[in-house]
Amino acid sequence: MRHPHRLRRRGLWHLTGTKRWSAGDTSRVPYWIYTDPELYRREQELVFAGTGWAYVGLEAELPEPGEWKRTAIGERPVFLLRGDDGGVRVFENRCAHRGVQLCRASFGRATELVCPYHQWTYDLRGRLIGVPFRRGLRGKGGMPPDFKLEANGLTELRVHARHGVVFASFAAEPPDFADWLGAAMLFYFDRVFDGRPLRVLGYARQLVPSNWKLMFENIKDPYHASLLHVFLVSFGLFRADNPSRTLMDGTGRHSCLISMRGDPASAADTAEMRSFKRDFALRDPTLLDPVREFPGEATVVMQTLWPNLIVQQQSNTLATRQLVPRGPEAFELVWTFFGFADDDEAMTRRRLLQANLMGPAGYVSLDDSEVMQLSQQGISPYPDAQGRLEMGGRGTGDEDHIVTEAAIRAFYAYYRGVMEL
Amino acid sequence: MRHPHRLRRRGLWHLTGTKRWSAGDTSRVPYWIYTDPELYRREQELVFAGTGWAYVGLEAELPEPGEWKRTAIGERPVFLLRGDDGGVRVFENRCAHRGVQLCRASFGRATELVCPYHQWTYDLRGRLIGVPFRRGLRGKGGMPPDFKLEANGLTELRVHARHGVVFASFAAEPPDFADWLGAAMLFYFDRVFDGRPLRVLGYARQLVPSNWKLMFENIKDPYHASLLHVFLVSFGLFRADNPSRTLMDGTGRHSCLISMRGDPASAADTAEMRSFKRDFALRDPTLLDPVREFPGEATVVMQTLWPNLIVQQQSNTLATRQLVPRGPEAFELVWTFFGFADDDEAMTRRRLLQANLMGPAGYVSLDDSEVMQLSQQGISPYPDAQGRLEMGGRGTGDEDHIVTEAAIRAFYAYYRGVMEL
Amino acid sequence: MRHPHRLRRRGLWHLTGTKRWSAGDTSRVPYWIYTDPELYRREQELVFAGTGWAYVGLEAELPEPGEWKRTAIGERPVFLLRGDDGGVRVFENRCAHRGVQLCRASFGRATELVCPYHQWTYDLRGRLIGVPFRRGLRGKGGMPPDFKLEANGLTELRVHARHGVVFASFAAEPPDFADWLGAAMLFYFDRVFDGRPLRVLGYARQLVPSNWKLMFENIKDPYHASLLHVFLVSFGLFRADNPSRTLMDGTGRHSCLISMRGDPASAADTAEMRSFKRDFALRDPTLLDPVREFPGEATVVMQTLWPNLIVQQQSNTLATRQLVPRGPEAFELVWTFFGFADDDEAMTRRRLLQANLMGPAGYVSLDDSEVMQLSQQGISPYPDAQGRLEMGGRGTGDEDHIVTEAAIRAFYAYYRGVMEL
Amino acid sequence: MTPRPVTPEVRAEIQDLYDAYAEALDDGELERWPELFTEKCRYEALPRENFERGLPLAVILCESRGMLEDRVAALRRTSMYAPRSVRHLISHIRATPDADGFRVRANYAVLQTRVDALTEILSAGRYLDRIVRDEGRLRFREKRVIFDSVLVPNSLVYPL
Amino acid sequence: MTPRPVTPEVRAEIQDLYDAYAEALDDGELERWPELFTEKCRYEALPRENFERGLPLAVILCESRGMLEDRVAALRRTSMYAPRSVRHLISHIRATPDADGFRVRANYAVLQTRVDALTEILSAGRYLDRIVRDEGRLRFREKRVIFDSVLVPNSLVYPL
Amino acid sequence: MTPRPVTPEVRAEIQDLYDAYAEALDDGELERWPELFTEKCRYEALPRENFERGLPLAVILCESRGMLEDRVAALRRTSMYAPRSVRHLISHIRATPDADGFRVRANYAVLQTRVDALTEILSAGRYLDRIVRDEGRLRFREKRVIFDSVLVPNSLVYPL
Ligand code: FES
Ligand code: FES
Ligand code: FES
Ligand SMILES: [Fe+3]
Ligand SMILES: [Fe+3]
Ligand SMILES: [Fe+3]
Repeated sequence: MRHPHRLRRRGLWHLTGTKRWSAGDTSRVPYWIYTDPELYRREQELVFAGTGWAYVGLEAELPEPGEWKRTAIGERPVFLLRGDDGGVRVFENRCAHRGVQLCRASFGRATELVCPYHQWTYDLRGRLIGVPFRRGLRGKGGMPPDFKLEANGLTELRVHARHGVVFASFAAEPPDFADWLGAAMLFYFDRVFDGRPLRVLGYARQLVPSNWKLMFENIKDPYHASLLHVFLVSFGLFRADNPSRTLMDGTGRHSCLISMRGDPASAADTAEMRSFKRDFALRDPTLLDPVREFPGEATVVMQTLWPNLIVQQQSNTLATRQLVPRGPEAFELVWTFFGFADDDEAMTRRRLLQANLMGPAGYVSLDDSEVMQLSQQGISPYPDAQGRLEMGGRGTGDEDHIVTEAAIRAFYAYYRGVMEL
Repeated sequence: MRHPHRLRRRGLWHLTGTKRWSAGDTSRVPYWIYTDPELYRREQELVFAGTGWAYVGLEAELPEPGEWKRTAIGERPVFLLRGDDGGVRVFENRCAHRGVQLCRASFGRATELVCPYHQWTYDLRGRLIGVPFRRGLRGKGGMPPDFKLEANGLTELRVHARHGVVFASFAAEPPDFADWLGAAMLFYFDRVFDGRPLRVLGYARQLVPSNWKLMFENIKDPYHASLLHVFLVSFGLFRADNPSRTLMDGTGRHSCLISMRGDPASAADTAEMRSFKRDFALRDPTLLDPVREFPGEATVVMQTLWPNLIVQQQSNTLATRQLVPRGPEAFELVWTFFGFADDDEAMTRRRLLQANLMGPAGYVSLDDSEVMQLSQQGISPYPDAQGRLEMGGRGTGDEDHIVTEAAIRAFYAYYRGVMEL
Repeated sequence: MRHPHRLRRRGLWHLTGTKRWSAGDTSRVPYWIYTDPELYRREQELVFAGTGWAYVGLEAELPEPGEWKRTAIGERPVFLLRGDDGGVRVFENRCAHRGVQLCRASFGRATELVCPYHQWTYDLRGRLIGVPFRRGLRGKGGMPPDFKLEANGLTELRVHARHGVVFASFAAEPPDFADWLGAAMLFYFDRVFDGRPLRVLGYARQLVPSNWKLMFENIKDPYHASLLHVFLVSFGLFRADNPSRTLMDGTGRHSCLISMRGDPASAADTAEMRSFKRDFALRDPTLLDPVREFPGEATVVMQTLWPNLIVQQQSNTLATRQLVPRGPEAFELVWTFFGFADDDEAMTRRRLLQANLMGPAGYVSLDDSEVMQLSQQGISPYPDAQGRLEMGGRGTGDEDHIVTEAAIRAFYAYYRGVMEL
Repeated sequence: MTPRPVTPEVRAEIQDLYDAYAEALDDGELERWPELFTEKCRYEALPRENFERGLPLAVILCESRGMLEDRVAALRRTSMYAPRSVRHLISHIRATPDADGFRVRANYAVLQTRVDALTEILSAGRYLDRIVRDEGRLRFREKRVIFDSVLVPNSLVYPL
Repeated sequence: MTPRPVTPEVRAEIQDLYDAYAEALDDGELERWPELFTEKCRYEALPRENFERGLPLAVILCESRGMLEDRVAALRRTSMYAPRSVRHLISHIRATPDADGFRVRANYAVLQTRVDALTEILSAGRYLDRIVRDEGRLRFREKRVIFDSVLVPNSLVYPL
Repeated sequence: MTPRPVTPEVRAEIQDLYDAYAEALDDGELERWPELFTEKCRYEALPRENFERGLPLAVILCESRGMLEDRVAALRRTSMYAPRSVRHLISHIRATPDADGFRVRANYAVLQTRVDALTEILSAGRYLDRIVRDEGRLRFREKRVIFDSVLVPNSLVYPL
């Protein structure tokens, strides 16, 4: 036999020295978790296809019966389909016969779904309704007598929609959605998604050459905003000295970063921020003309929902950002910019102009996508090294300031549990 | 719970749930076999460099002594060389010294083969005939006294040519070729390759982003032809209601799909084929002007020969299609279009026009290459799922109709034996 | 020891059949060592981050305090920084906080290094001197009381500079540099790097699709030069019949190939070199106008220093060539062409014209980069085959001729020790 | 017959023809593609490997405008393929007069964008064309697309 | 009003404008970029996906030369990104006169080179522009960049 | 001396020179390449990194037509390399008159096709050229190829 060693070759990875998470708390994060292919494969099952709810889209993206949208949870392709009963369902994007992707464009509309290969046909609720030559032709061939259409429909996921936002789960019995989020997270979720019909303004997508977890670290990190984002800081859109909060749900998997209106910067507080540029002014300030539209004092709320969603409310630019991993060292970041159906023209224009802050060319998010790439480049060749997350201590609880990495620590505390690390 | 096997999955792969082929028969095909790197590596040895014969080319491609052609069996590069004795031999494409590829173009002609690195020189039978400085220079250096030219020739494969088609084997004692094919397969092989000299018309190549086995599934699947290929169907080039046969050799590794002339479509039989477009007509029907050239009633014969060959006879367009795997999720499909040396001009033009059906832009094969890509995209992220191959039952025997997936099931029955799955 | 877990990490791979180095000596080199990912990962630790010294650059590349240069040892990114004290230091190119690359361009100049993410700030000696909000903001947050700036500086490597050439080591206690090279190697090192200030003329870089070891094989192989390099041979720049030497240090890890002036070619000696083209002459011989500039009779000295440096002195074209592996089947070859600060204009022009021999388009090195690619293509699909290195016998000692592969054998003898193969 | 010179006006007109060609395909307006050819015409796309070895096989061969229209109809009505778009970059358009029009050579690159994927090179090569005046405008009487790589990234859906 | 014909001189002048556009960005002379636009102008870059589905969102949207200048200032002073350079290949520039200038379509490809990396395709697509004569030279009054792939290789640092 | 204007005719003639340049290399007719240069001439190809840092090193440096011919002869007779072909896309050719001819800038991309491989980007960058009239035709007196990426995909076999 050519490879007698085959069995021994991959040893038992989780027992090895390097691939251990040594510290007792999560104030240290080992760098191998951003590159390891085996861990990545486990994440597909335990994180993305795990027990909870994953974001898949907005109801407003498929307003009419028969409309569908292609997306993915982790690496698994799925699609949303609005049935003839008006309900949105989510299915694995593969024909029950031999796996061909049924939805090949980003969006579409159909009265039934026909697989091109052998024309197996599914109705708008994912039920197999037609198998050509099922009974053979001229008495020959065909499917076996025990073949049942009912047993060969599309694989359907559990779905929960709240205020126009659609979540799906591979779990047989996913938790109650409100429990999954917890009261605090639900409160902030409902703050933006308040039940008004949404209007999709458009999409942007980035292929970010970093591990997907670095995106969550970035958004759960209020510490960086006042230091990395000179643009934000210079125009007072985010400042360390504004009142702010870092909130988690009970498990640490979800979080909210909240920044509120504050006093103009005092010299003392900005002294540490070399990024603050007092003399920087826009020639055309039309770009930034925020108006208050949500209740409360928060001007920015960035919510991260395990395992794949960021809800962005930065002044009047609103977006969901969906994370789709593409191997251990890359992920797709899918931006769905939206407003409300009842926005007037001025508000829509405001949202479109403020979108300049976001996306692949955003005055703010450009910094983030670049810093994630630079992190991955520094991390990946040093799998035995580790990051240190000690800002604001080593705890994982809520904070009423931004000088903390607590939300990242909380995320990893939960992550370790899920991944058995 | 959906994934009870999750934890066992890595570790000892052939013992685990995921990487097992659970069903007793081959009416289910697990999706991990289209992506697994370890299995792929084993396939290189057991399938491509296994005990049988693999296609490498046509004698007509290298008519003169000294002519060579570069190709590959599995991922292993080899080349064909016509010796000064007129015989065609096949060698591994690497210098015996330190591995440099000797043949660097697709085709060439030489009086001897000289490696560029140190000019080791081989004759047209692959024998090492020159090693510069073998005896040193001015009494210094050189090869050791026990170095023998005879022991350092190129690694030669076994070769068998039948009616102008060349096969090679890495096995020390490959089977008799006629036995390897079996009588039925040999009959259909000889139907096209009837001993007349061939004329190569040209090449096309595709890099198909799918596992190589999906190509064999596609060609062994008569069920799809009348459903996927609207063009074929609309012009009566292939129809479910034409008399047809699905034949295998005794082992199931090879197969033939045969379609014969039939009556015009009856409404009843085409009712299930939504692909049938009655009103579709060619503006310039010159494209399709088939003439009968082979004995018998068959108009289409698609033969698949394990491990890497498809012989295509579709009306008057003839080609070998060679499969060269390029990793678990891609393969190269090499088309060699040919006719016969005694074709007149009209026949050559006919073959060239009918070639519009085939290749990367073919009216028929375009559908197939796209559907293979779509299959891989649907399969690859769902390694724990499986395809179901139940059309025509669960058996693996010959059929006299096209409403069957028997040839695919037969292929996998043989494959499981070879791969010890 | 940095990696006590090393052996446990990858199962017991070194015991397996395929991945064994069977022969007692190094006259056979198994081909799996040029592709195996696990071996490659071990090389990163044992070869590149091993106990010795690795090349990182020239002092002349960063003449002023605050200047830095980005490079890598193995796959690990590091950078050189000239401190305010005038000393050159080498650091891992990653922020101590969460891994962001600090040096993002190829070269730069700074008064301090500021990480963009959270503005942790390092001085020109790599010491952490600033952590924004370290003490929190308005009494909230900040780093824990036990956080010490001193304990969170950049990871510094050991550095040794000799005559303007900078080496670094990941080892805690690297050997004495002169001992590391050995007397013979030091002699030839000092022959080119004689203490005169260097002048950098420019850079070239190639992404070579072959394993990095093939580059060392190539340079340690005097046998090929008179056969592959027709240009060299035709103009007498290197000839088998010139007096020459192949020298190693005591361990075999380093080597020198030395070629000296000789008599014009005699017909007898060039008979074996089919590459010799008597009638080949340059239309504009200005290209080749070598002058003798170093003591002794050598016209060419190619020195290879484990693990990543080639020092090239071919007539008057001088360069360091640094090897940076990029996966098992690719490496970057970084050429730094240089002269001396006291070169006159004619000498500089001469060096620039002779540079036509080298780099990605070089009359000589083009052959080498192509042959390395061709080797990898021949080797990679045949992991169970092996190269044979028997020219000049099977020994690993110094030779006074070029008809030998002794330096390659010596290299692999040392390599096997380091890699425990 | 005196060959007509390639005046700046003719240059511009030829450029316009290639612009229209690129635009039709890049906009997915396939129906405009056959109109750029004369009724009797020839279109073929073949790899450089076949071309240089004298092998006649093309992966697309149309011997009349009708066949071009048939190909468009097939793409619209019978073929199955995942959605994509193409982008032409045609340069180095060099015309020389011949008996009844111009022989034109050009370089081309076609970039392809598939759903969910980055833009990639689909094909590069040269055009060897014959152009004539027909019904008051320039049209292709013959277009030979010689593509540099015989290896195609899966499918060639649209004409090059 | 009679549309002005697109004479060879005008063709050349329009070509010059695109040459200057490419040169400004490819040389990293960002400050020259806003000067190629009129004071009142519009620049937007959006994916073909949004464009074809009637969705207004652009990844860059500037509604005045001031906003163009602000973008340049942000890239110079506030944004953080790893160094890179771009290279434009603009072809198939097709102008038609309109009321006060020209509507111009063009194809573009932008290649990007990052430090330590091979040159890669950053973006390809089309320009849908309006050009007018302003202060004695041609300038963009409107420039819409419709890029073929919604998926961007990480960042779009410089305008396309 | 009054600089000669760059008339449409001169534009066309300059374009022709670049067309011939591309054609010679893309067709593998290397022998036609030196003929496009004046007897006394300079050709160099160097990475943007060297160019911008004032480092003189070029990966190809020819200081006369003889050296160009020597390079062709070496490629034909002495160098070993796997077969490949190249495809030039030269755009944005911008000429300004100087004392005895024209200074010309242009963007280029060169795509490469190796045996058994897809077409890939070999190099992109800019040309900084000087063109003069010589023996009745335009020729390069100087050609500087500044390539954007210092990193080359293994070899640069043919001149860029
Ligand atoms: S794969 Fe879908 S019908 Fe066969
Ligand atoms: S590798 Fe072929 S002669 Fe040395
Ligand atoms: S990663 Fe460098 S300061 Fe945070
Ligand atoms: Fe941020
Ligand atoms: Fe088919
Ligand atoms: Fe060499």
